[in-house]
Amino acid sequence: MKFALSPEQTQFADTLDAVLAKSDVARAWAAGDHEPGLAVWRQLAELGATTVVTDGEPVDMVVVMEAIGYRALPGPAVETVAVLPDRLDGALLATVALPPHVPYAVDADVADRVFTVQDGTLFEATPGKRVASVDPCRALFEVAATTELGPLDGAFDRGVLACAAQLLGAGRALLAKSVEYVRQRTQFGKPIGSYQAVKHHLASVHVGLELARPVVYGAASGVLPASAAKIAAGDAAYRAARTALQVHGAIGYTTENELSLWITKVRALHSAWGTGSVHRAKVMEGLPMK
Amino acid sequence: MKFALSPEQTQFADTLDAVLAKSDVARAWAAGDHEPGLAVWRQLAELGATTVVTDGEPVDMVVVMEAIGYRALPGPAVETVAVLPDRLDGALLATVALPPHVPYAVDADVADRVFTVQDGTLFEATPGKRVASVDPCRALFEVAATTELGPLDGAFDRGVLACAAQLLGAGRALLAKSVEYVRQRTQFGKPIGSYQAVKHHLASVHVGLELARPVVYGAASGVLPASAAKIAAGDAAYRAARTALQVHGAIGYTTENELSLWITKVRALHSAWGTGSVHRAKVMEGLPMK
Amino acid sequence: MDLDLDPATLAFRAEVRSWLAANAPTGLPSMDTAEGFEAHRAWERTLFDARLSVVAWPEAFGGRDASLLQWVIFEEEYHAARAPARVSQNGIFLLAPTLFAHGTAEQCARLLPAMASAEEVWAQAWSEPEAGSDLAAIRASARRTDGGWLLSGQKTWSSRATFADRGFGLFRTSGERHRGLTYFMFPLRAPGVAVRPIAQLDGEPGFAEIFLGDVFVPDEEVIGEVGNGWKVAMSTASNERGLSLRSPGRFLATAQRLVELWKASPDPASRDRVVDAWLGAQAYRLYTFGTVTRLASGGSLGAESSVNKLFWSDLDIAMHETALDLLGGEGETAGDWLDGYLFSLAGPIYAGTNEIQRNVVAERILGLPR
Amino acid sequence: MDLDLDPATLAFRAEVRSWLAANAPTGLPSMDTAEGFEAHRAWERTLFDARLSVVAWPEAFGGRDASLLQWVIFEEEYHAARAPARVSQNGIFLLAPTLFAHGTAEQCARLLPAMASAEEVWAQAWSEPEAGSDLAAIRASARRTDGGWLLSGQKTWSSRATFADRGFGLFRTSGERHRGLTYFMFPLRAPGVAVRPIAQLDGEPGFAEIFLGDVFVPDEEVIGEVGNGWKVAMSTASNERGLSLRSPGRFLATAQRLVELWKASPDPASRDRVVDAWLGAQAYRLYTFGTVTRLASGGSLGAESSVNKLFWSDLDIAMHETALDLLGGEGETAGDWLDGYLFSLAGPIYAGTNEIQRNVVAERILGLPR
Repeated sequence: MKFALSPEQTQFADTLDAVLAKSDVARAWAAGDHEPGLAVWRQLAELGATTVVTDGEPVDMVVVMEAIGYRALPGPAVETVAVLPDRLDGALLATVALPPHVPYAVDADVADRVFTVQDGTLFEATPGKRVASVDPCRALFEVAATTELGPLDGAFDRGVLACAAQLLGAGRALLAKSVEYVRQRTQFGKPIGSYQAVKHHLASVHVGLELARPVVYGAASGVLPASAAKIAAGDAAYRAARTALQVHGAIGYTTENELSLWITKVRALHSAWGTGSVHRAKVMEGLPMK
Repeated sequence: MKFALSPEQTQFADTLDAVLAKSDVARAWAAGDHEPGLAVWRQLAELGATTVVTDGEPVDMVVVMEAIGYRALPGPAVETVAVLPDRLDGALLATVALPPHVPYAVDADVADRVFTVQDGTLFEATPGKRVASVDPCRALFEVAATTELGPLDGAFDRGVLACAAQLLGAGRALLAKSVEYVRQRTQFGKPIGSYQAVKHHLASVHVGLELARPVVYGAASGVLPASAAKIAAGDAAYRAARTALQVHGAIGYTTENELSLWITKVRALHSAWGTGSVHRAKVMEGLPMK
Repeated sequence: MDLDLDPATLAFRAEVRSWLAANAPTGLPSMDTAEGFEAHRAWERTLFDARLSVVAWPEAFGGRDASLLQWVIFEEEYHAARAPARVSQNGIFLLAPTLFAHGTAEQCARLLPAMASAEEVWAQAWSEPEAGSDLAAIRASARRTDGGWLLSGQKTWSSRATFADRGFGLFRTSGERHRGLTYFMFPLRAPGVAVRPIAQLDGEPGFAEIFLGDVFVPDEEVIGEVGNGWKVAMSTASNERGLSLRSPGRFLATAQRLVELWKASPDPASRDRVVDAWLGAQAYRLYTFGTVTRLASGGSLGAESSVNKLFWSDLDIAMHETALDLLGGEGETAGDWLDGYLFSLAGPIYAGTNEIQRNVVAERILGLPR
Repeated sequence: MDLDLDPATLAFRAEVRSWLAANAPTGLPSMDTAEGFEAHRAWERTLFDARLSVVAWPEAFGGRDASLLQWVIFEEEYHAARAPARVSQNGIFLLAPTLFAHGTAEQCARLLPAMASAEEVWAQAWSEPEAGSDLAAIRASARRTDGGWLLSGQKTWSSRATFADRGFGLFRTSGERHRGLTYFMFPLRAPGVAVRPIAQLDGEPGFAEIFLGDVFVPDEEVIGEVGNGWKVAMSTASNERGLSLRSPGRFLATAQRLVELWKASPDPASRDRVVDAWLGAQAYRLYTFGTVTRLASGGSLGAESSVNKLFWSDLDIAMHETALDLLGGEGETAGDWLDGYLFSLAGPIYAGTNEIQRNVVAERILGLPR
């Protein structure tokens, strides 16, 4: 395991972020206007971001998903980048349901290919009823399996790890936005970021994220199970979201403020791809007595 | 259920506290010199505090135990006051083991009478090997059953409730001592109690204790199970202890400071008479579906 | 669980329970939609007609002169029946206590019955863009004019203002930070008033910005004395944090649903969280009965209301988080629980952030230095 | 779990493991008793003779020039073997880094080998009664005299001072708050020095007060420049909070014991706490490897050491609390776990309280205003 990104990986992350930072596509996506978001996905695909699992090192996938999480890009990211990259067949986006922990296929209305995995077997699938998510950018669909395509190994674990990386990125963004806000928002004649309560809230968020990051990258390197990454990044990002809302106050509670994009997405991803309880059970099962 | 103490109960509590406040007997007790502590117990017995379970309302027992907890009086308090008052037969102190959750009899070296309860049956018992507790005032003893004395109903629940009340009193004392300390201790030119971090720690302790108190008195009135009282008071007092140590800093970590008497006792009582997990299992079992 | 209630209270509880079982609607659309708002208004009228809208108020204003204890019991039954959220809550829980304490007889007679029947629904207007936790930084002003005042400025995070009829809040009548404020009531549907809905996390416009440009209000719309608005507002602020806005009934009902959710599919690893939620609701219930007893014997609800608020706001979030986690992959889509969750997230923010409340507990109750 | 260690490090790990298996004693009495102190001193000598006392130090001072990574691996093996706590830790982890950075060649040659072999055991002397978190409030003074200095004043909470040979700390050489301090080493067993043991929660005198009355120390006992003590101390303070005093090995070993305790009698309701403890130790391990990698490529350990300290101190307490709770009624009497628990409680207090560390993270890493 390497404990730092290579210069190439750092540069790849910067390139991705430059593309993602220019995009403000989430509200349109939530309203059903997918074109601006799809344009970003096309750029990512050109950069090779949607095929890193087949072409690159395992860590590269985490780099991509963390970047996507940081900018809250809508779309079936975990599914396209991590779970089904070798099933894209030249298409842009794919989505998949993996019951029981992933009961719905996200964005099946816009994905080029829709699948479901049942007991380790991949099926083509057709989308059915739409179900509302707490994240308005996640359109969830029931799916019905059609053609059987054969076994798909490791799909759930790859999705779990990708989801963890996305959460880590989202958590980092929430902390950055919170820091920025509390430095400029004043009450009682001084920035609220100068109050010790606010400082300590954000310091705890920082500690959580700092210690979650090596777990996510450690899971990508095979040193820890994917479940460990989801637990650590899920909790750290969720704490970042709760704290971000608290230090922003009412303005964070509106959908007008962009913060809500991250807050609702982190809540959704916290539930998706297996809850903390599911993954803690898996981790405990794998622990040796010595 | 009454939601306030009667004037008589308030006066009784004040009288008890006047006796207990004058006593500084814990260090002697820990060193094996029981006489000063026994003198206090004799005064309590004269006031009827050791026979409230047989003579008074259930709430009176809680009043006594909270007062004892507040002043960290050493001795087999739960056992004498709550579990075995009708087995004192004129003696001052009694103690008892109730395996599995109360594996040892506390202060069996000084108690006049020693018992054990096995599967709801009371036995006379003889003390065996001494085992060290984290609380130097609690001398724990293994016991061997001798004469069978017949069934003893409700012994464990009475002990649990009494332990909860003792914890509540100890928690309140820890908060009071912490408040006093942070008002006078200065660092960086001002009292540490003026720092928001310290304020918020102690405010949270206060909230915990305020909401634990009605649970303890509610359990005494039969509105809630004794287990609920142990959970609420155990957690609130433990938080009070942890916070007290944190705001005192190193001085709280010494046995020279009286704070250690409460800190170690709360840790011991948190483990004694059933842990949080034991009591949460009991509470859940009793919850109705509707 | 037997609280030894007196026969009159037991009879009252029975009446409320059976009336709600027969009359309480379920599945009303969100009160933060135009359709839902009117549906909720209609429901409150039904409630009012049964004299159950404001049970603790004097009969003259539509109440029953019920005791505070009975009001708490009413709330338990109301939430246990899962009856609709109260669209009138800003009026009956926040403005009404102020009118009872500081309003004139004329104001009470004119305003309270229409408030209780939801003929007039009220919105609070406390915050401004630069006055959140620091409420005394208010800039919206009231200028003297013939027979009344001209209100100007901007209020924000006004719950219910999108569809409500009238608002209340503080306006600056002089430059002094605290002593220059006056408590006003004002129309929301009048010339010079613009209301801009703001969508909350659930996508509905649960609050709004209010822009006022020289809006005339007559003298009788001032509560208390001119320049005394801060004290008037603060004297009943504890209502918002304390007893009235968050009666234990709400949390008892949620806790019961959570226990049922868990028992339907018991995950042992989550057991303690469920027990703690249930126990927290019980603790808050008994704590509230203690408060009610104290108030009934002449006590007052001061800084202690901050203890309430810290407790119920944390409890509410913890209960909903636990439910969402129990629901696994369905937690993301769990309509009712998600609605409650998003609602709970506002708890530690509004009515004074929990950071402010902890300051209050530390300084005013524990006596720590400012 | 494969970290892809290089062959040299793997060989080193194997050597350490087998040597400790053959040599590490168990059940030494507490180092805070007279008997235990000497037993620990003897063990450190054994360790030194195997050149395993200070593996990352230069060979000239008794080390092996091992990499920082190898030192972390050494620590993992040391704790996994449950080898004795290091009585020399104040010297080798706190004073030595300062000597390496600011000491003269003469000081290093004179002091480090005796420190590494525990021939001289060192006590830290940072705090004073009025200088805890506010360390710059130090009052103990050093007065110039012929060829050296006369130290006077009172130090407190000096770990190991009850039985140690020498101490180090800051003394005031002028009135300026920060710039008037100088870093001194001084004897503990000399005329004018009185040491009063202070019993800790476990009943043993793990720290002490030190009273100094005109204690002479020669000039060569000053580290760095006179008046520059604050900077000298702070430049290596991150060692105490960060890497060296709490290497991951300690927590990995505790986490493994906790997992075994749980698996021996699995309580499903406690499963998540055990998993979180195990995961926390793993996270800290990988985080540390990241830090080591960064330091190896020329980075420095600054405010980031506060992140370390916040994490390991909370983790340590959580692990021990979980164990005590798993032990039920025996938790009150659980020797080893209780010792570890009481030890862990000091974590959030010493080496700068966690409140101070959160300020540091917020201000120096996140850039929040002071």
